[in-house]
Amino acid sequence: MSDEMMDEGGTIKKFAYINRKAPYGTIYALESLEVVLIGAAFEQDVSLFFLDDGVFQLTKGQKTDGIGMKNFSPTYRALEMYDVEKLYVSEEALAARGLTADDLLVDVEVVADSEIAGMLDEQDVVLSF
Amino acid sequence: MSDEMMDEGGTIKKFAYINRKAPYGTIYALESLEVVLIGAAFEQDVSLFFLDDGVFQLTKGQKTDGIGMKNFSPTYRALEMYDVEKLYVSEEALAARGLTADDLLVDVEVVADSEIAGMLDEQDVVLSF
Amino acid sequence: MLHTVNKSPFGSNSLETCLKMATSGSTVLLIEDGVYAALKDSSVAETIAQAMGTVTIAALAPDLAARGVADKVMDGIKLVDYSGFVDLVCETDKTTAWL
Amino acid sequence: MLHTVNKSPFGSNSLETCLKMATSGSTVLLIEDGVYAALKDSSVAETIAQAMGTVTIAALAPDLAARGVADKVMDGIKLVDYSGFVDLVCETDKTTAWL
Amino acid sequence: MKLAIQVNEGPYTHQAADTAYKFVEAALEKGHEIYRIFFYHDGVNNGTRLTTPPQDDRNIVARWSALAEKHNIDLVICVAAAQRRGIADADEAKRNSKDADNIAPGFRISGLGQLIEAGIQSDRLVVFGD
Amino acid sequence: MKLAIQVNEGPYTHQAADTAYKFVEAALEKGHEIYRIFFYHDGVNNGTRLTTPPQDDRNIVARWSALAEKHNIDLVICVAAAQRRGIADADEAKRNSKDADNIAPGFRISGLGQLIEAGIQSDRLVVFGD
Repeated sequence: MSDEMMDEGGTIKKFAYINRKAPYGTIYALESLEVVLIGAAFEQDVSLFFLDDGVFQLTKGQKTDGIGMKNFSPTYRALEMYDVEKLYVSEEALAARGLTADDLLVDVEVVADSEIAGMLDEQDVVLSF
Repeated sequence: MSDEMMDEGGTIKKFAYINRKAPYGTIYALESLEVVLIGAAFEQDVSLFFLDDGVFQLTKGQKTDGIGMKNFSPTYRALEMYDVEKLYVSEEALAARGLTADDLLVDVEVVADSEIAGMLDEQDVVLSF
Repeated sequence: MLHTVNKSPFGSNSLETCLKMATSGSTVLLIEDGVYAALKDSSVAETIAQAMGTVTIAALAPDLAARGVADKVMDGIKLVDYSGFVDLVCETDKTTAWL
Repeated sequence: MLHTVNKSPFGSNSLETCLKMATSGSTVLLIEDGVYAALKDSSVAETIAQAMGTVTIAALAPDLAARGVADKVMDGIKLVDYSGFVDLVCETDKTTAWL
Repeated sequence: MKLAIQVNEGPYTHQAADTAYKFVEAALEKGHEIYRIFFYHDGVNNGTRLTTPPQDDRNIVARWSALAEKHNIDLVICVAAAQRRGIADADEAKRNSKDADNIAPGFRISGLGQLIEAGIQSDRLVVFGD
Repeated sequence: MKLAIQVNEGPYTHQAADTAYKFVEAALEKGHEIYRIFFYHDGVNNGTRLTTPPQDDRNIVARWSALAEKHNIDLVICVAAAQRRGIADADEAKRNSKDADNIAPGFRISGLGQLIEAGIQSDRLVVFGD
């Protein structure tokens, strides 16, 4: 199906995924990631933004055995293989939560909110989770 | 069914319903009210607490035609007929929302949060919505 | 850009984050429980008043009416119906939902 | 009384309201996304530290571990597993959920 | 002790159903009685047998059914909430002229009175929701 | 204009499904094209024909089906989200060895690619959620 679609348009749009929710408490983080993975086949210009509690999706050392759910955090490390390489994390969101970039399991760009605001302005399609 | 139940125990417990959510945006307010109505048949000692956005459930003049949903606010006025008469509203919650008791469609007791805290301590069963 | 906010500002941080992300000239449309942010004399009224300096604040009138607060809306807020909501979506280059 | 809080304190007002309603001697158990309130050096750490003067703050350890923050918990927070959660429910006269 | 449980959210979307399950498991291990588990709001969606979660994920619905069978637990789905959300047993399907039902084994559909009654009859009511 | 819609929450529990419906109705009246409505997360629960809402309430599912038929709108339910939550058409039911299906008329089940494709092909994507 995705092949068909790509032949059809050829359009390249800037897709932004806004992640504002923590993992496990709700499914939004996981199902957002599923969209990103499927979306990668469409070869669009993709950026992921982690704002507010969304930064918690990227914390190192998640161990989910105790809650009986699958730890999906390693998938963020695999995004590079899908050519999803633009991951932006809110500097203010990290600071408010007592976290630094060292606490995150993948290389990201830590950016001030004011800068993120400008980057969002440049997008074509914004998906919110 | 309710007759059976009442014969069975004869126990009277203090039931508290905590309403913290606004109406219409989510269904919790409506489905909380449905529990109160059914629960009335059990002749327990019932108190309703309206905290945070829960105070919005009681605003006068709700007109829901435009959103295509049923206006269930008149039911709060009918609670008296079900012998549900203890309605407590957080004073601080009203004030933060720019509301006063005059904005509410039913007679309530406006109470300080500190006092509500003490009243909750006296309850036997607390249902949260 | 059009931003929509559907959460009460008293219970959630969605409005706060939206206002941080809404650049000058954009429009913020309050819908569903988000319309409570339009109330005058509330604890967030000052925040909204300040935001009006750089962005347009709109609110979905049917949602205000449903909640019984249509006559409590602060000055300067643009009221729209669903048709106006569609117009806002089409007039702006894209829509971002702050959930 | 036992109070449970399952929402992140950074996105919702549930913890704030819970702490207003928790009288002296009661226990507040952080579960699910509520465990983020246990983080040291966060913007709510001071609020939690103050609350510890009058109430016991507990957190569900499996939820902390799942979220990768087990080693970032501030001092003075009581850690429990599901079995300890059950004990807290039984030791107190009733449980109130702050959703 | 006699414990009653209320589950307010559907499976997978919110952790409430997971936490409730883990809590119930722990309570049973400690020898407590689970008087009833009442599913309300979107919680009624815990009781559909049509779910097919990914193979490497937990099966929340099947897990409830197995627990109920093993420990003889009363799993009650609120009828009013179920009608709004499309959860039906054979009787409900017939009454509402539906051509199919979707309730999972071990669950039964009943009224809100079952929640109040659980509050009255049990020593503690614990609510899991969102 | 060509508009795509994403609905992330189930019927009744959150207003998202209502707001999305009203928005789509208004857009159609103004002559816009609805390229697709994509149901994700709990939004997949908009597509079950087993709901029986109270007689004095709106029928959210039937309303979508009627709108789709009248205006020939593509109502797509995400297959992965649907499997987790128990929404199945005849094919899905067969593939997953279920004895029943519950999809409502006018809905079809497909992959997440349909969401991305809608984002690419339409002029605007509007998300309704919680």
